[in-house]
Order: sequence, then structure tokens, then C-alpha cells
Amino acid sequence: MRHFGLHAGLWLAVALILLPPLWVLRTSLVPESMAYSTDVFPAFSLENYQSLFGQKRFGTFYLNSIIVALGSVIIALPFAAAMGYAFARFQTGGRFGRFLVLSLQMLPPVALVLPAFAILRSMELTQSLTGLTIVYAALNIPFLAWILMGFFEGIPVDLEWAAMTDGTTAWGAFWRIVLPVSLPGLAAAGVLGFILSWNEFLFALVLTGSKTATIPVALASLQTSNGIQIGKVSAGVVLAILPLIIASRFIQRFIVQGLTFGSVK
Amino acid sequence: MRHFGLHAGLWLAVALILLPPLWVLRTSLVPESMAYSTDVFPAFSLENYQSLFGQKRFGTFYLNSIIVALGSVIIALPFAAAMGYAFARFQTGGRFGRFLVLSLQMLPPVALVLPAFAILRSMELTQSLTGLTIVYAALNIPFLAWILMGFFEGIPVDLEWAAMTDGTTAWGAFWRIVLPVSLPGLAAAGVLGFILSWNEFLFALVLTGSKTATIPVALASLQTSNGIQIGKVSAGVVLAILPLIIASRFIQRFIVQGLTFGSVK
Amino acid sequence: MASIELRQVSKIYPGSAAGVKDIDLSVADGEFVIFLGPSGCGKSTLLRSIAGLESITAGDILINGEIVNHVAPRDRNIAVVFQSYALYPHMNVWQNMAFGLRMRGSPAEEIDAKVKEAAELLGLTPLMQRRPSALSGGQRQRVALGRAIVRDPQAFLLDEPLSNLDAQLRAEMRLELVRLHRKLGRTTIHVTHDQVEAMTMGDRIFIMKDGRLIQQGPPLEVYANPADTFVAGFLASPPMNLVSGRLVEVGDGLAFRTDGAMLPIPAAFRAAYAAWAGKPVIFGLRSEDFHAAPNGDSSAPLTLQVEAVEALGPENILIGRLAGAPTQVSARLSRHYSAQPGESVTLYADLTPMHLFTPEDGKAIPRPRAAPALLRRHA
Amino acid sequence: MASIELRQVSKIYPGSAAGVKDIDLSVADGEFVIFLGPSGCGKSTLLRSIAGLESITAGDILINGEIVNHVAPRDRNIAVVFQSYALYPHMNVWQNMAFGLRMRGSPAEEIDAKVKEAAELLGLTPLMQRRPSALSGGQRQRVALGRAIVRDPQAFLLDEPLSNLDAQLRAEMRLELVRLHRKLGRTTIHVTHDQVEAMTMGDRIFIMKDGRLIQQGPPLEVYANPADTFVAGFLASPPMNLVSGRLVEVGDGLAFRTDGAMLPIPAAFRAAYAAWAGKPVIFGLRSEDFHAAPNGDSSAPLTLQVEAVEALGPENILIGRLAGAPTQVSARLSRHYSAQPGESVTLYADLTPMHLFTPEDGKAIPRPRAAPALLRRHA
Repeated sequence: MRHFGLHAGLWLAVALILLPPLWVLRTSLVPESMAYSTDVFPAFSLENYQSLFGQKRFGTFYLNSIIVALGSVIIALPFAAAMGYAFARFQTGGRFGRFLVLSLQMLPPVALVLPAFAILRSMELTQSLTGLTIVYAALNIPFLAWILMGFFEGIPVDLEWAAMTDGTTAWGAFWRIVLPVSLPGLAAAGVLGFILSWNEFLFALVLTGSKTATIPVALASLQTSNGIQIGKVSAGVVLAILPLIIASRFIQRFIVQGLTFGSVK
Repeated sequence: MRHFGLHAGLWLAVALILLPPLWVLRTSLVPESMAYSTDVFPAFSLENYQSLFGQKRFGTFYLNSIIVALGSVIIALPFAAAMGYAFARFQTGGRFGRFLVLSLQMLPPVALVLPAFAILRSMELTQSLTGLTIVYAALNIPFLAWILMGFFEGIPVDLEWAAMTDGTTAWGAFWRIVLPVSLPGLAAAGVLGFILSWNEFLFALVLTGSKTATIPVALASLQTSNGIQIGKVSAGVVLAILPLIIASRFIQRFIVQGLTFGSVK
Repeated sequence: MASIELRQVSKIYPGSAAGVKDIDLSVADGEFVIFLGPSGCGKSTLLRSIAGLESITAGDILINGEIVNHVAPRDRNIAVVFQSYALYPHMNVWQNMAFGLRMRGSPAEEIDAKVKEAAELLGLTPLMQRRPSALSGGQRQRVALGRAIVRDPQAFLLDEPLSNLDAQLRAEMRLELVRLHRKLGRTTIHVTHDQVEAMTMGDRIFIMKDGRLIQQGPPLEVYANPADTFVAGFLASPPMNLVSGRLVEVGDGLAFRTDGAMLPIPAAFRAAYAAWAGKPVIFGLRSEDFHAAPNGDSSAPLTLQVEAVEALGPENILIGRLAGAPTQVSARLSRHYSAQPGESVTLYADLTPMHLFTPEDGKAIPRPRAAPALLRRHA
Repeated sequence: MASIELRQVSKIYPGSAAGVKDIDLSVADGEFVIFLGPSGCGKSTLLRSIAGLESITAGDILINGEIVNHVAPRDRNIAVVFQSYALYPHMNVWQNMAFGLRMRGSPAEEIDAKVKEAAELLGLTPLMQRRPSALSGGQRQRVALGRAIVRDPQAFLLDEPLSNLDAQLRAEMRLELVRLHRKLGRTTIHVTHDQVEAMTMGDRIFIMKDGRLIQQGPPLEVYANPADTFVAGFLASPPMNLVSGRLVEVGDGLAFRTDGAMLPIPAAFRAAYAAWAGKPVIFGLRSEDFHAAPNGDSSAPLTLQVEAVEALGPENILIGRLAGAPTQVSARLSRHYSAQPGESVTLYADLTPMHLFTPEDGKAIPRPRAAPALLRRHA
């Protein structure tokens, strides 16, 4: 009897967590007019998705988001890796240096938006994907460096020493041993950076134009002028999460596959 | 000669990193009229700070931010700790469970703002600090749980076993051993949660009123209507970062003080 | 204060080969026993099951004759010393040692008295205010021991408590643990993979392999009568020499024939081994049973082609092969006897303690038991 | 192919007591030497300095007579085998072994031939496609060795390569490393804290403590003539017995007097020790120099109050005290001799290999050297 109560409570908790996202999925797949119906599934329809990709040009925004998020990660990762490695292996800057990296993360983004806008305008990069990509890369670097620092610290220095006696330079040991061994960490950091850029709203709103908007900006536009178009918002949310889930599952497998260290145990 | 070039390059890089924040500090301490002067330090003045705390009611916003950020961390930490511990020690939900936690982090915040607004309005909690605190707590939980999970995994299960043979229940071992030993991790997670809440803009903008605004919203208001008041913005940025720096330094010492495990090495 | 009994205990981890299978054993009240085996043999799993830290898949665990399968660890009144010591890092030595008593709600004066007594016993008194991180390895080990003693438990379970100490300290703690056991008289199970600890510390050894109990008995008896080739090899260093060959009839006796040697079987064993005449067997003889000179009736001369000499200081180990044989043989000789690699030397094998094993499963072929060498004292 | 010489080498870590100070040593071409010492004594630091992985604070390191202080590790042509093995986890066995040659730009056929040869030598051929994570500890150890051999380096530096193996495998690899050295003839420095490895593997031992070189020499010579009480204690298990007392004149001879015993100093040492008559000294005698029966001229009877007996199987260690003495003494006796704790037994100490040390700094008091016991062969 006690166990039954416990299990009922647990299932209730699971339902509380899982129902909202499932309801979003459901709402995205019924016609807009039935979105607020209390029926579980009144009618199946792809009209929300069709409308998003047709009339609302979500295809473009989707592509914009991918370009910006992917681009920012590709730019940020090498810098972050070099920075994280320097902190991890050579204790560059000591404790104060590490603190400085973390403190970069503390600047309130809202204080950076207008300066960023001013700089980009002087370079004629507002309303352009290039500008937003650069800004996202800059925002990502300290965070990714912090994460990779932890990862590099977990790689035994013996591996680099072995490579150096085997005939590489210190740089060669980093390039041929540390980087390949860190692939799971780089992948994880990359995904996190991708998620942050993908979801970012404030900078995207200020720095993009109607053609260069990203998904969050597009989602916001569905929620403002003519009231909330809940069906389309739901479909947009589903679309927004989709690539993240795909990326994570892929990465998850990659991480789990586990290049465990060939050293002891 | 080669070394001289190298060092010059390094100092240049350091200057590039350090100058902007130092310039912000400088701008906050000169009169508004001389903010754009090219002189290094034309005149010292606290007028920006006085104006912020007088006319701009920054004192209130400051207090609001502290209440909201601190409150959200205090609410989120116990849940996040329980969740992280369950994932770390009992492999609750297995790999899929962990993935679910991370995926909560992927929801684009912009898609959550209006639902949150709707829910809070039905509870008459818009324009209130309570509402914002609850929302921030909810946003913090998965992220903090993820961080603490890693920390709990680093605590040898032997410690809990020892406590359990010493006469505690499993819950007692968690409460009396795991939690105290994890204090550095809890502190680090708490600071991160505090920073995220402190800097958050989007939810704060939508969910607060003129009296319950937080620092980021107040900063944004300085940058809009009558052009950018750069002196006050600079002062505001300095004020916004100050508590974070204080908190981090304190926490940093706490983390470094190092409750290294009493087990082998 | 407690006997411990395991009946058909199994612990299976889903999707893993580890665990233990069908373990039957009993430890008498006050006994000091050793669980010995290579890493992964299941000895620590068994220990944790007895402590209640792991639930068992099948069977019963009895403490003092009562089934405790579902009794919580804290109610079994058993103390565990972990390999990692598992000291609470946020407490000082005093607090670590007092924790168990405080959890049981003992009065403050009693706690203080007992902690002081145990600290005195272990020489920890000057360290009471230190955190574990400020202690050396040996001191941590003592605190872990003290934490166990203070509670006055029914039994001590020690999980490789010496494996993180250096050689000299390990030798000292071996003696000290035995001394403590004699003083406290509590049932003790000591888990180890070290054959020296196994030989010197316990009343009985339980030898485990791949989750099964292979052999049990007093150390010297197991040493003298290994149940199979695994035990023969594991319980000594260098391990017992094992040579494949064939049992043949020679005149009215038996002999073991292998490449390069023909060894007469002692008369006392002939009847026992008669059934194996003509069949392939594995011959086992310990390295200390080779001598530089003939030694009694059952000595047989052998020619060893020396390949390496390990001069340990107190003794020399000669390693080589019988002429043409594929298996390496090691002989433990006094430090006054040596040879050069490449030389051929004549050694005399004392065959009284010899063993034969079956080639199929390595089990010992039964023969009259050898008495342990221990109490045959002669000046 | 390489001699290695260290001249006044120091490595100081700022703000740390670790490091090494003023090390002078030289290793001849083709020699196999051991760096022995407790953990933290600086032996690994020294090894890494020779490999070029750590810069030294002062002094010179010479390889083949040339100062290499500022030569990069990859240009020293030295192979290091790390305690952790440090296999590249993202490469299979073949790639791990080929890495060094590929970095040096060797032609593909040559790489393949050399890797195959080394794999054959170490029995790794069936494992070439495996990742390190799919190998056992012993296999990893072999791959690390193979990776070093393939490159045909001038010298091998081995940093506790056996410490992560279990006892049996460790004994096998000891022999195998010696065999490999004999086959390849390369200068080898083997770092260890294990006295058995030190005694059996090297041509010479260098004993280190607290960053300083304490003693060097062939193993048995160091064993027979320890420079101080640290070496005396470290190089054997059980360590040399050290008893405090006083040197006294008895008739025309000398004797060592301590609580419970009076031991005559052998005539050969009287002249050397004469200056210490009447002064406090530390007397040292190894546990194997106690016998159950008188053994030649310099045997002295002693009464041992037995406190513990460790029956190892091949031999028994008796641990006890001389009547009333505070220091514990251990005696290594044959397995045929034993006693019960609590008994008093008479043993005979062979005083020929005795030592005296100064109580102030533990240094050995010079006396005529004892020849190592090794080659006094008698059947």
C-alpha cells in the first residue's frame, strides 16, 4: 500500500514534467482554431507548419539560425580551446587569470548590446548574419574556454610527455594528441555554444533585420501584433528544439562511446 | 629581439582585453559632458552615480535584483541538489533521464516568456518580485542540477557507505556527509545561478513593472529614449558587475580553501 | 560477539560478469579470517553484502544465526574500514571517530571517553583536531581503524586496508591489526589480494576466484595442500612451479616424467596416485623445495639450465629450465648459493611436499595430506 | 648507445620542498641502473629532467658527453615508459607503436617492419588493431614498452613501469625487462620504490631520499654495506634490525651492550670501531642473520621474547624483543622453526655482517667492507 502511494506520486511527478512539452507538440499538430480545445487530439493538421514555412518565411530564419549558431561555434572553438589549454596546462595568469575568464561571463548582456550595435554599424555589419556571428563567437569564447579548461585538466600530462619524447614539439603534442583525445569535450562544448547562440534573443533582435532574423526573433514576432497565434508558436517551438535534440543525441552517443584513457584503469 | 617582439605582442593583447573595462570605469567617473573626451581622465566626478541613485532610483532596482537573484537561487538549490544527487548516485532515469535534464536547457527562452506571463497573470503575480523569483528558480533548476550532478559524481560512494555503517540512514548520509562535503560545489552552482538571474533581461522586461524592474531593465532604459547617457550607462555597468565580483572572490576563496577528500591522496 | 554465516549467497549485476555465485561460508565468533583473491574476484562485493551496503540476489546472510538480508547497514552493528579510508573530509579526527557514537545517541561523556581510549590505543591523541587532509596515509589509516573501534561493533570488515600504504608501514600495520584483534577479540573479515597478508594475519583463508569460493582453511594448511593450480600459483611468490608431463610406472613404483627429468614419486603417495599411472598430469613443487644438497630420502637430483638469478639479499632465486623443457622453473636458495645465467647446475628436489594436478581442470589429485610445516620445530 | 651523466643537477619548485638537489651521477653506456627511493624523493623528477620534460634549475645533464640542458625532448632520442603507460587512447596498438617513427618521418615499410618486429618480441601481434581501452593492464604495459623499443632510442627511462601490475605479472615482467635489456643492450634507467625490483634488476642502484642521492653501487654491495640507517631499513623487508645501545670494552675486545643483550664485536672490526668505545651507537643486523643454531665463530646467543610469528610458508618471521629492550627485532628463520607468541627462544646471531651507525645522523661507522654474499658458492 505504501509502495502504491509512492509510485502514484512518482508517476504524477513524471506526468507534470512530460505533459507540457507533449501538449506543445499536440497543439502544433492541430488546426489553429482548435488549439484551445480541451480535446486531447481534435484533428490532425500540418497547417501550422505549412504556414510557418510559406507565409512566415521560417525556412529563411531557420537557415539564418543555423548559419549564425554554427558559424559562431566554429569561430569560437579554436580560440576557446587555445585559451582553455593555456589555463589548464600552463596555469597562464594563475588564479586571477581564471577569475578574469569567469568575470567576462558576468557582464550583463544588456550592457553590451548597444556598444555591439555601435561597433557593428561603424563596420556596416548591422542587419547582417556576419555581424551577429562575430558577436556570438565573442560571447561564446569565455564560456567555452571555461568548460574546455576543465576537460583539458582531465587529460594526463603524461600523454603529452609521451608524445614529446616520441618526437613531437609541444605544439605537435597538443595538435596530435590533446585535440583528438578531447574531441568529446570539444563536441560537448560546441553543442553548448550552439544552443546558447541558437536560443539567444536580445542581440538577435537588435542586430538583425527582417531578412536576417533568427528563430527566436521570428518566434517573438508570432506573439506580438495580432495576439498570440498559439498553434504557430507551438509549431515554431517544436522546430526550434528539433535540431538541438538531433545534435545532442548525436553528440551524446559520441561522448558515451568513450575514448577512455589507455592509461591505468 | 625575437623575445622582445613576442612580449610586445603579448602586452598588446593584454591591453586589448583590459582597456575596454578600464575605459568603462573611467567613463563612469568623469562628468557626462566629458564622457566622449579623448583625455585619459579629464575630471573626477561622482555625478553619474549620484544621478543613478537619486533621480533614477537605482537603489530600488539594485535591491530588486538582489532579492530576485538570491531568492531564485535559494529556491532552486535544494531541488537541483536532490535532482543532481539522484542522477549521480542512483542513475535515476538512466542516460535518457540525464538527456531530459539537458534538453530542458534547450527550450528557447523567448518561447517561454509569454506562457510564463500568462501563468503569472492568472496568479496575479505579474509586476511582482515573487513571480520573477519563481520563474528564475524554475529556469535555474535544470542547469544547477546538471552542474551538481558532476560534483556529486566526484564524491566517493565510500563516504556514504561509511556513514551508513556508522549508523545513519541513506538520507542521513546525504544530509550529514554529502551535503557538507559538497558545500564548495553548492556555492559554485549558487553563484552561477545568481549570475544568470542577475543578468537576465528578457523575462525581467516582460514580467516586471516600473517599481519592480531589475538592473538589466534599468540599464536598458538608460540606453533608449533620450539617446545613450554613456556616463550613466557606464556607472550602471560598474554597479551591475560589482556584487558579482564580490560574490565570486568570496566563493573563489571558499572553493580554493579545498575540502580535499580525506581518502587516499 | 558475532558469528557470520553465508548460505548460497549470490550477487549478480545485470549485464556484467562480476558478482559472486553460491557462496557458502561461516566465520566463528571472534575469528580473524581472510578473503583472498585477485582483483575482480568478488571479495569486496561479498564484504559489502555482509555489511548490508549491497543487496544480495539470492541466498541468506546470517549474523549470530539470524537472517539479516533486509536489515539496514546501521542496524547490523558492523564496522567497515574501506580501502580509501573514507574519512569524512569536513570533520576533524575527533569528529570522525565520534560520528558513529553520536549517530547512536550515546551520551557526550561516554563518547568522549571512548574516543579518547581508542585514540590512545592507536597513538592518535596529538592529532585529534586535524582534518583528514592534514594527515599522512598511515595516520588516515589509523583514524579509519579508530572510527571502527570506537563503536565497539560486533564485527570488523576490512576492505584491503593496507593496500595504500608503503611496504614498511604495511608490514608494521599487519602486526598491529593482529595485535588489535587479539586485544579486542572481535570477529574480523580482512579482504586482500596480498598473499603475505593472507598467510600471516588470519586464522583461516577463504580463496576466491571469478565470484566463487575455491578453497578455505588455515593458511599453512592451504599452503601445504592447494586445492588446484590457481591456489598453488596464487598463494606464494614466486608461485608454485607447475610442470606438465606424464605419470609412468617404474619398477614397482611411480615416477613423473617430463622433458629433461624423471622424478620418483614418494612411496607414501604411490597408492593414491596409482590410478593415474600412464596419464598426463601436472606436477607441482614449491620453489623452496629445491636444495643445493641432498636432503633426506625423497630428494631427487635435477639439472637446471639457469636463465636468470634474482639475488634478493637474504636469498637467491634461480630461474631456469629443466633440460629441453618448455616451462620455467624457479628455485629458492640460500644467499650463499648462486650461479651465472647460462650455467647448468644440479639441484635436489625434496619431493615430500609434491603435488599432482589434473591437466583438464587443474584440480589437485587427492593424496595423503601433508601436515603444515609450522610446528615441526627442531633446533 | 648512450652514457648519461648528471653534474650538480638541481631542480627546485618554487614554494615547495620537493625537487632534487646537487645530484652527481653517471650511467655508463649499456648499463641498467635503478633509481630507488620512497615516493616524493625526487626520482621521477630526475627521470623527467633527463628526458627533457622538466627544465633543471642548476647543473648540467650530459648525454654521450654533450650538455643537453636546452635540447628538446624529441631531439634527445630517449624513450620514456610512464607509470600510467600514457598510451594514446585514440590510436590502436599499431598506431601507438608507430607514432614515434612516423613523427621522425621514417618510410612506411620501415615503420611496418619495425612495429611488427617489436610486436613479435612482446607477443602483441594479435592485438594490433585494439584500442588501449580494450587491453588488460599487462597488455598496456607491453604496448608502452613496445612503443619505446620500436624507436630504437639511445636509452630507456622507465618510471615505475611495474607498479600497476599484480604481484605475479610484476614478477614475470621483472625478468622480461632484464631479458629485453640483455637483448637490446641499451642504457636503461629504471625508477622504482620496490626493493625487490631494485635488488634483482639493475647493475647498480642509486638510492635517493628527500631529493638527494644517498648511496650508489651494485645491489648486493649496497645491501651488504648500507651507508646509513635509511638505506639499511629501506632495502629489505623486514628492514634491518636497528637497536640503540653503547659500545663497551670487554677484556681486550669490544662489545655492543643494550638492554637484554651483550654482543661481542667480531675481531676483524675491533680496530675500526675502537674510537667509538664507550659511546652510544646504533647496532644493525639483518633478520636473516639470526639462526636457530650456532653458525661459526661469530655466533652470539640471544634470548628473544616472541611477540608474533609470521608464517609466510617458505619461512617464518619471528618478531619480538630482547629481554626488556624497547625495540622490536625480527628474525627470519626456516619454515621448520617456529615458536608461539609469549615464548622466549634462544637464537644465534651471526655477527660477521653486523653494522654500527652513529646515533646523531645515522651514518654507518666505517669498517672493513663485507664482500657481497653472492658468489660465495658452496654446494
